[in-house]
Amino acid sequence: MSGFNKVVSTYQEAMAGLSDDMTIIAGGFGLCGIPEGLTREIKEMGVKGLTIVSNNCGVDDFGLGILLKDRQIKKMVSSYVGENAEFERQYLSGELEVDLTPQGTLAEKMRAGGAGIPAFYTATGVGTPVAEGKEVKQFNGRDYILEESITGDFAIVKAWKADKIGNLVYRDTAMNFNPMAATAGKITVVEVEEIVEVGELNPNEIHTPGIYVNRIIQGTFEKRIEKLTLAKN
Amino acid sequence: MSGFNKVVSTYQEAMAGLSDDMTIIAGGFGLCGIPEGLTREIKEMGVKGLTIVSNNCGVDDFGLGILLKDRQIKKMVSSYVGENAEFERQYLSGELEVDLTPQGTLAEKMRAGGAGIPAFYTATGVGTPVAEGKEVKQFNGRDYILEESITGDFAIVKAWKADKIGNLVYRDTAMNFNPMAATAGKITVVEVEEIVEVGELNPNEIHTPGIYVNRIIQGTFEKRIEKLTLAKN
Amino acid sequence: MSLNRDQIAMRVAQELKDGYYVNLGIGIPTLVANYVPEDIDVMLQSENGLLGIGPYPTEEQVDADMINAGKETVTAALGASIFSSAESFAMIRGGHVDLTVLGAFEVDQNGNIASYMIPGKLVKGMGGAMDLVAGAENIIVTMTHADKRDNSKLLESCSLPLTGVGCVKKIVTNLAVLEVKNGAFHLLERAPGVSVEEIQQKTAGKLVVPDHVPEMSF
Amino acid sequence: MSLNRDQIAMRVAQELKDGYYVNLGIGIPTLVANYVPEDIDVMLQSENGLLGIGPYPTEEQVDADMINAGKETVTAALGASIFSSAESFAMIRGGHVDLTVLGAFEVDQNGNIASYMIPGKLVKGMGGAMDLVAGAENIIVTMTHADKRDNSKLLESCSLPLTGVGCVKKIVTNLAVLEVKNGAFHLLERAPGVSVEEIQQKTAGKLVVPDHVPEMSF
Repeated sequence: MSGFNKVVSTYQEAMAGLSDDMTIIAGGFGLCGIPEGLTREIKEMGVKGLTIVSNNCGVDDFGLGILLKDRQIKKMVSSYVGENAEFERQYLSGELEVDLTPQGTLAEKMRAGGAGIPAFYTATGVGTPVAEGKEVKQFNGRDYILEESITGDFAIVKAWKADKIGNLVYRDTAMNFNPMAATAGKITVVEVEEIVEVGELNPNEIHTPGIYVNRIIQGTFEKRIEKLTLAKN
Repeated sequence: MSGFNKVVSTYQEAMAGLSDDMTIIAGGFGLCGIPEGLTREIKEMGVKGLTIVSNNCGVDDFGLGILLKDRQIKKMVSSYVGENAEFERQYLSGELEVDLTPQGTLAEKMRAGGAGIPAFYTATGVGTPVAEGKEVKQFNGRDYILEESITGDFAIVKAWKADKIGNLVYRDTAMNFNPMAATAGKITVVEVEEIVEVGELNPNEIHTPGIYVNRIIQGTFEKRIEKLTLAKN
Repeated sequence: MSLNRDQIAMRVAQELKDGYYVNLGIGIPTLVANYVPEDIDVMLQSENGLLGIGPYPTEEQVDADMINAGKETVTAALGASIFSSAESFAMIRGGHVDLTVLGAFEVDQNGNIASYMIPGKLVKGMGGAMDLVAGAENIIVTMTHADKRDNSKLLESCSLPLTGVGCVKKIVTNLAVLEVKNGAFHLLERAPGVSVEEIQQKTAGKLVVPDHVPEMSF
Repeated sequence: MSLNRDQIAMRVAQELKDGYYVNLGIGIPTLVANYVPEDIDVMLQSENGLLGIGPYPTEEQVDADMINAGKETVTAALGASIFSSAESFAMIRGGHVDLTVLGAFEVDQNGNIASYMIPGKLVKGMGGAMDLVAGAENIIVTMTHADKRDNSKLLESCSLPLTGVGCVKKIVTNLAVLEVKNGAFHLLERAPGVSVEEIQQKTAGKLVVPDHVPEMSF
């Protein structure tokens, strides 16, 4: 399966080809299931003018938040961005563009982008600021707005396990946006906790088929917890 | 979990409420992964004027084909229907309406129906008879047609395993249209090979979450093979 | 007497039915999980991809890969399933969730809700709220009846940017339970010791008051 | 000499590249799987929800739950994945399949293809063909160059209802390999012993013939 071996050994190889002004689709929800090392590599590359499509933007010193300090991000497409101070400063000063997108619409825009569906109708956001400038159409007597899909030059994804040909398995709620992100990048790069041999994953339990994946790298993860909540006893 | 126990013990209970002129969405591809017993029950109920949304229509004496003899089906929405003679007779004589729908569009129509998306654009069928009467819109310089989603009064689904609260696992290519059908019925009825206790299925390996499922019945399956092909020697 | 946050949650919990799939928003709605009646079962949906939220973890159980939509560490309940954000919102948008409980800044007599944005302040985003209010058949809003300066939050027409249009069916505040229909708030119950007059005074939108308004019972 | 079905498949197999994800239609395209060059690997996609089609099963391996899009019993290859029809066509429609090979009744010089319907005969349906031709960047059509009465199937304009518009890039027939571009068929190769004249005679659409037309090599 030589032509299908997608494993790379350095973060440089993993993100090779990323350049200024590109669009990156990122998996993750809060700090859960985020491609930590790929994000650090983007910081080290120093590319600027990025559009990042991600539900959140990390926190000040972790996750996508680390790309803010050097002003690498031109625009965020997110549903919720209220977790860091530098973000707030850049946003309020107009240095950072933010396209607030309802969470379900964002997930569907990524899925549609990967699935060759250029646009879909949804009731989400009808009559709200989200609907401004969008086409409205009635189906069965209810109004819906037209939302266009999203694709990226790169997708950065975090999975639990990958086999060498890119079949992916996620773990618990670290799945979140990762499966859709994986489908929506021209180049999809996956950072995983464990790379296994081809044949070790049960074909019925694969969450993302390898056809969507271009590069795989073995990562190391801090897995920072954003809000530790414990059972009372 | 009393309020979540969805197991019924007879096919009558499983299909209770089905009446003339309803729309049924059925899982299955060819004779693979079809809800055999639920289909037989529909035959025995004798309901007429049905619209059936299913990729295929079984064969003469098996699968959805058995609903043809007593003229229970008014209309089929399918991508390929060429497997039985009675179908052909009724279709050519005008007794049976057929809405031929590209296979991927059909799958997406079911998914969209279950996901609250009333319509989506696709390039599939542009410039062909499928596009007749449909809205055309350009995105990035390419034409796409608007396809509306499908929901049913009932969905009939075949799964491998279900727990008692309706979490489903499919086996091999018997998955096919079943996951989308499961989301698109007002009442979703699932016929399974094995019912297991709640907690036996790994939450990360569930294909269809129980929220979509209303009734579960333990079935018995013939699993007829349509085209037996064997390795040579 | 005006209800506290837990009492509001307790009253909302009375709306739960056995077998309900429920999405609870951040804040008071989350507290509802603590007051599910003992004789019924509900499954809690978390929009980041978990159906069947369990209790908070012990220190040994804590797992960074298992969080709820509020980004808190949680566990999975018995019978839980885990899925992608696209699948999660397919459930929500497709109307498969039986009940959604969420907070708001304002609601109005036409069922509109404003809950995500105060112009001039930082906009942090709507998260999943717009999808939830657009997708749910059955929405309960929890909030205080009026702000700290006694300005009503139950208005003729929302003044803030909307999260959703014509979607709120029921409101549980610190003072009352109300239904929203036919362009008015209909008073169903009052908090123990709270007068109809106080509710009238603190409701800016059109309020329909029946002859008898029972007190909530707990 | 005109190629037989297996020889057409052999010639198509030369178009495969190491690491390609390929969808093979029913008929001659299916035979391509038998001629994958030994030094490369490809993965075959079956639109009913299998990526990584393996060989036909032995009698012991036969499983009604494991079929291909032609409804034949198959096995799963090493590294296969299994998924729903919606996911399968997300792959196809989204352009993730590297190469699609399918048969046709007619193609024309503008890359249109007619492959699913002959008016007056029974319409059995397009199956996944319309999605495949709309979604693939890279489509090879296999067919005989002309029908049994020597009527060309490479036309100026398709006469039958279309499966897709402007999508065919390459054609491998029993007589030739042709590229479709700029409103014409461009002759790339001829079958061993077949003359350019015969190809010209059996091509009704506009045919561009270069000075030298090499014979196919196997």
